[in-house]
Amino acid sequence: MLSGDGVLLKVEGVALAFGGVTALSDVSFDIRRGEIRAIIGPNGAGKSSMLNVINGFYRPHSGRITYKGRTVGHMRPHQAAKAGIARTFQNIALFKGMTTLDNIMTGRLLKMRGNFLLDALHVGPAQREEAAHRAVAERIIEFLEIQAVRKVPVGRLPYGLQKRVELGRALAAEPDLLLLDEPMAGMNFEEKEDMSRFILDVNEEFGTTIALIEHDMGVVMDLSSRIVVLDYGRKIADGTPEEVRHDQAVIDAYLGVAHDDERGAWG
Amino acid sequence: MLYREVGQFATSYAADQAIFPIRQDRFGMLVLVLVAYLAVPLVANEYWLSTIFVPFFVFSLAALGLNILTGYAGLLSLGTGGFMAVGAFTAYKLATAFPGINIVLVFVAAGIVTALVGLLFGIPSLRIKGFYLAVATLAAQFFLIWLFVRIAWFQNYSPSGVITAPPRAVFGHFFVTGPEARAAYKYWFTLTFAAVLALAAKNMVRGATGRKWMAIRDMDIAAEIIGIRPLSTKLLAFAVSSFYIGIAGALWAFIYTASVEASAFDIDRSFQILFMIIIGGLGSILGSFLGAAFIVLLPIFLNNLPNQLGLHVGVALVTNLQDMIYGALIVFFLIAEPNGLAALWRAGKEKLRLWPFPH
Amino acid sequence: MHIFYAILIGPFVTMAKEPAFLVEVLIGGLLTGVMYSLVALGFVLIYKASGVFNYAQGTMVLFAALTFVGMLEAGLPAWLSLIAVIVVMIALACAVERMVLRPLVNQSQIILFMSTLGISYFLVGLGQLLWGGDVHPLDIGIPSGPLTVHGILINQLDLYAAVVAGTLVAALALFFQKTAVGRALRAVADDHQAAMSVGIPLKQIWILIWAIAGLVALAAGIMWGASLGVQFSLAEVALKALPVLILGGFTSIPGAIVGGLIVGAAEKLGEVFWGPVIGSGVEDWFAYLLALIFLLFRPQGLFGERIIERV
Amino acid sequence: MDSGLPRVGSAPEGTRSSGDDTIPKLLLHHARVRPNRPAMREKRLGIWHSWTWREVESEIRRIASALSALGFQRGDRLAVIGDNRPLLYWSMVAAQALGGAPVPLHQDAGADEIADALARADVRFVVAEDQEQVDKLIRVREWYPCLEQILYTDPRGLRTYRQPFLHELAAVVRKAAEGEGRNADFLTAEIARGSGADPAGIYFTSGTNRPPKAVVLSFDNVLATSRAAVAFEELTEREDVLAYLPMACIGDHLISIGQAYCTGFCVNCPESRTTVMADLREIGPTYFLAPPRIWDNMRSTVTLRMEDAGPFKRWLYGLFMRLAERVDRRILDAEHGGAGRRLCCWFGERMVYGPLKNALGMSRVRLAYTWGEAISPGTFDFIRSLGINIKQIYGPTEGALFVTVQSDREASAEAVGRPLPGVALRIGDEGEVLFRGAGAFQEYCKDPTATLAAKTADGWIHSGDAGFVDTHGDLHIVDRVEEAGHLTDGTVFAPMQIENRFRAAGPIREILIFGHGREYVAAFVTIDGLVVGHWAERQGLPYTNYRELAQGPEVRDLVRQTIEAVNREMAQDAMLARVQVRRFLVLEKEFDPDDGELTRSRKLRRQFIAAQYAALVDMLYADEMRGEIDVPVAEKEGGATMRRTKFTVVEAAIFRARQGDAETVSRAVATPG
Repeated sequence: MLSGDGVLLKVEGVALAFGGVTALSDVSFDIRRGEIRAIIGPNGAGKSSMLNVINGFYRPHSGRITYKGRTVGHMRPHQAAKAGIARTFQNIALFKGMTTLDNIMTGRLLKMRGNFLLDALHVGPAQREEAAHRAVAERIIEFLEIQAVRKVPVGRLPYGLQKRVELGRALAAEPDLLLLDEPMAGMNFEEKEDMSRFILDVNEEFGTTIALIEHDMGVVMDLSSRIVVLDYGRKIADGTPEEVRHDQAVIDAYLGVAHDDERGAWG
Repeated sequence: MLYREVGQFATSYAADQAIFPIRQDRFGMLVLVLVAYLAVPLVANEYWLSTIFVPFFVFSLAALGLNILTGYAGLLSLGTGGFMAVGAFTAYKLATAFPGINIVLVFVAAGIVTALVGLLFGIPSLRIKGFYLAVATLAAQFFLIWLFVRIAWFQNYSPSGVITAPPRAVFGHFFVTGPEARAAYKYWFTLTFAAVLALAAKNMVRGATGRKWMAIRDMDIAAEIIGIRPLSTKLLAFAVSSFYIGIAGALWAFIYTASVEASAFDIDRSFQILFMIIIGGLGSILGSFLGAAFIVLLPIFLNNLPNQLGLHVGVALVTNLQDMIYGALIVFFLIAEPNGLAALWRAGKEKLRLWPFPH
Repeated sequence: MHIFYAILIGPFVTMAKEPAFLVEVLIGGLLTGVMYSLVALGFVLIYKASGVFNYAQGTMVLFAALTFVGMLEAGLPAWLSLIAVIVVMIALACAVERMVLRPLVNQSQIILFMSTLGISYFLVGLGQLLWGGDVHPLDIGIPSGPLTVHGILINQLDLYAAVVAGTLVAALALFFQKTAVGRALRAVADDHQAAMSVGIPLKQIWILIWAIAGLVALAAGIMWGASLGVQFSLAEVALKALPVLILGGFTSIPGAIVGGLIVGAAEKLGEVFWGPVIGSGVEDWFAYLLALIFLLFRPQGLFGERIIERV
Repeated sequence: MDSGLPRVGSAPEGTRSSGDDTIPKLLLHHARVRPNRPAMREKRLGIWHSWTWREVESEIRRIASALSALGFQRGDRLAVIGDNRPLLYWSMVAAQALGGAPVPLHQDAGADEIADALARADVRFVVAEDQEQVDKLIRVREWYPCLEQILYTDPRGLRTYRQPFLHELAAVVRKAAEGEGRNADFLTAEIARGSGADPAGIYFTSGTNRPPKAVVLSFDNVLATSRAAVAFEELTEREDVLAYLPMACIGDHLISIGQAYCTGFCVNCPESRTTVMADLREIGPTYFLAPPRIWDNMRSTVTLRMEDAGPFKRWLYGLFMRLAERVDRRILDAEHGGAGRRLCCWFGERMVYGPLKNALGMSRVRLAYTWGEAISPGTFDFIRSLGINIKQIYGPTEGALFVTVQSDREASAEAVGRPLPGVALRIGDEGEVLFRGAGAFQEYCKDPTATLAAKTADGWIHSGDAGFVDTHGDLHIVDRVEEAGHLTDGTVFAPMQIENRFRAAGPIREILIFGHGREYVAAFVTIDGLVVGHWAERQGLPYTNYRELAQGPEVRDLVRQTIEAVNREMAQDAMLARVQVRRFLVLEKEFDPDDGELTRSRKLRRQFIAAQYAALVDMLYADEMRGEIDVPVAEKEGGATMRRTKFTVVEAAIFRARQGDAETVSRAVATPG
């Protein structure tokens, strides 16, 4: 297990806008090693944008991000990946043309040393490395209980399984920080239960720090150690599930959620 | 129906990820190789060897190269002809400048030079995508051809602009180019190139390299977010693809048509290769071969059709009719099987495996 | 050393030496450019409306011109053959929609592109089959021969062509902005699903757009034919239009026009001032190189809308 | 290879080495005689790992010393619970090596069932597979404190568990290996001390009507029956079997341990429960035991898939299946019969039978058994006509699986074969089957009265099954003795016998016959969701879930037709003519072991069900054929609530014996729901 408290990632005064539309303004919070941190908020509150900023997909217009003690102005996504940040996406971003196994293997690419010449010969080192990483991928497949669909092109899998495979791909990179963007969106009760179990196991087995966005309050309250609440791109609350549950601002924001959907169009 | 897979199980990852995990397939492949190397040269006559099989292999290589770029890495290129020309002329310059070096090395070197050129023209692919990139590759096409036409140095200042392959032999006295080259030698020579490079390509695309390419192809954003560097991956695709195409060009100039001029590699050639991989199947090694076979055989078939039917028609008429039929067939194929012959093959195989169950 | 001078500095010196000549070349280039715009316009229309990169546009130019000439040679009066060709081009549009686009609906773009290559082969074959492959001179009664304005030579044919092209472009622009059909077309271009959901009939739209592209091709064909003579090389005009597309963006009509002008001018300049230095035939690729360099700085073209990537 | 030892014929040696009277001794024997042949395979992480006999021996030695380090002694019992995993099998043998007895439990058993079982067999040690099982066991321990040590093989999710009585098996093994564990000689000595009379294991009867009983079988029981069967079927070390039946099932134990250790063949463990079919195809067992349910599934899979096939394939399929029936393939690959016929068979093998066997993973099967319940003749013939050598065996847990076996030539769905060499049969009063022989069990744990009731002084065992021996000497099983009932007019009938007529008959999944003390026979029916769902789609009937499907009037009608078809057959059978099913109703849920309606081995628990649905049973015999009745609905957390549900009793046509046409005694149209 990792030591409880050290701060892994710190976001300070981050602001972001598309054209004229403000997605994030002056958001600050931190994520501690080994915790499960939830980011919640009504539609269009800027949750996904926050993740996109963290893993370098969007460049914030102001503010700084401190990761593993080093302040990084802005990382390119592949640099973030190298630094140990992996993520899943709100609407699944798997490589449709490939099988479950290959998708998870792509998660290992960062760890693979070989080059195309060795691949072309496919002897000695290349083959050995391939096998070694396959073994890791297989462990993840077993962990997520998707052995039955190992060789199935992900395009053919049901939604719930695709979400699982995507989680697997992220895990394959053995990340220090795992960003999950609505891992349970559109799942039924059983699927949600499974996914929650996997998330907890990941956190416990590998000590992976997790930041997740989720709409299902029940799930969030059960899983997360601390919660950040965003609304209209600014932070309105931050604390343990208990604190957040009784926070007036949060309650208001969520009562307003009904007529929020048009606003949700952008964000 | 033919398949009996029960009792075939893998005890190692190597076995599980073999190119042909099913025993029956391995056997089939073995037979195919034996036939290609032994039976064909025995039964086929000069005409078949040198005007059907040799170009088939050459085209297969070119298609293979383009398929790596377009089918696996998802980068559309219309510059294939130009890169073939680079291979051809590099090989020519090398062969004439250093008569000493082995012809095989010459071809490989030609491939490497083409790879470098491909690398250069691949740089825009970082910024631009889709048809913008396709059109950009046309720049390579036109520029390169222009280069080889205009700069006499490339043709050793031959007045006609035609380059002729000097006689070269492998293993001492088996001439594959020049006057005393034998069709069978040419056949074996090109076949070997095609076979070895196809195997290499298969290994690349089923390994880490291939996964990088396909990741970029399927969803470049996600690919970058899991740590794949877009530029290097795309450039690698350009380089490897150009290497294959370059060698194909060299083979074309030296083995297939002993003498050639730059215009043989014009934009129509590029489209021809593109047709091969579309009809054969994007993202499929097998498809490259099937497509090549189709495009090689179709014109021959169309040529002989009138005589077969005993019609005697003007040449112009025939060529025009051919163009029309060719175009119509292309469209027909795209409608009938957008995923190419390889997909048909795969479906057929699945049917056999599931027989008598429906697919 | 002096090679660099020859390439990088020499030409400009020459330009500076004789500005009148420069202007002359420039105007010549711009006029040809308008013609490029005309062809490029065909591409843009179809790409906007159906997402198809229609390689056959060039061949349509050839085909239209061939048919027109063929009918004239068959002795039909100009107006009649003109109408006839228009009918033919509309028929072609219907045929393409019915036999190619409809069966291939929601296939990947590259497949559609390939299919237009097929169409292109077919049209070349058909056109030459019907009207023969040799060069047909086309005289539409425009006085050729240069015309001098302030001591600057201008090719009249080019001038007329430019005028025709210009009016056509203007007309199309109006059509798109003002008419209901035009608005429908724009809607389709923006979002097929949405367009269909508000009840815009895609099929008719496609036919219409291909028909329009056909007419544009006809105009271009007649113009080019008048200057070069109607022959197979007309199909190559398409290749000239492609860099225009990159410059202007696949989806922008104004882009096509401006791009055409730029390419036309640049090409002429390159041909006249650089040709002598690095060998003739520069125009084959000069425009492409220009476009390529340009792309590196503005990937979505002059007027192409910027893409915001989301995940 | 083993160097010094004289090669005392390894192949025949395998089958009869009477010196080795316990499983552990056989283990040493195989490690000596065939050290490098595969003893066990498991698919893990995507590939098959295998262990030779020598490796298995050392594994088991390590586990044994670990167990003894924890204080496991001669006479102790070791329960194992989880999916079929090598480690669990080895733990069982390790326990035997230490002179203890393994007690395999069903992996789906609830905490209460487990507690009951552990108490019955007073178990102190458990080896559990994973967190799921451990969680149950921790709850069990609250009710059953005698449970001393819990070991687990898969640490996932268990890192934070701090209970002192909880150990990871691997860790204990490591500790033991580091020295404080007993040395090898100790274990060898322990193994030598074992004798054939020692208990080889404790198994639980399925307990259809009363709580399961703990049956003690000795090594002699297990090995003698295993050897007899091995000799009878000429099994060799070259067999491959798939260990997929629950480890608690006596069938799995007799094959995966008993016979495997007699012959030295290889036992293969599937990767997970979701991949069994795929793993079956990969391994391609040569020897396969399955309850009728599984064979039924195979049949319906094939028929369903074929319905979607193209006309040519359907035609071909129909053609050769008919051929198979005509050319009596029961005498497999008819060596008699003309060349033409043989050609047909050869062609059929290429085109249909072979491919189907390939699809089912049965290509290499030399010997297949159906066991546990009566199999429906339709299914039995279907499987055989594919050229799969399926045969029936009969034997309750008390008889160590093998009491009677069919020979290859005389396999049939009706009889269950003749007694295995060394087994004696006789039919007691009220037609109960009694047997005596090597397989006769020792006793029921801590239940002498029951033991006395089931086992006579001279060693005859009361099977509790009613049956008779026909003129060929083949045993027929009619039903459980206690089930046999009679209608008010005195007609005797055996529910099971009737039920078998319906098994795997199209839409019907389970059928439960009533009639004892009533004036006619009536039934509960549960439909086969897959088959009926498929049918409904073809009919274009909308439905969202099983419930809706089962309650549709069209479905009731479909079931009625099926039942009437069977009634018509029964009319021809003197024994059954008078017990045709007159009324039935379709339940809105399937029977489920978790609701106690089925045993873990999926046998109907009729008395339980009858009690559970008493109101419905009455409705079957009431005049009011429709009504709303509260039925229990199992909740996630186990607590059952009642749900008011509409039921409609349907009347089926009854047929006259002689000319069994639609000359009906009573006729009623399905009353629309």
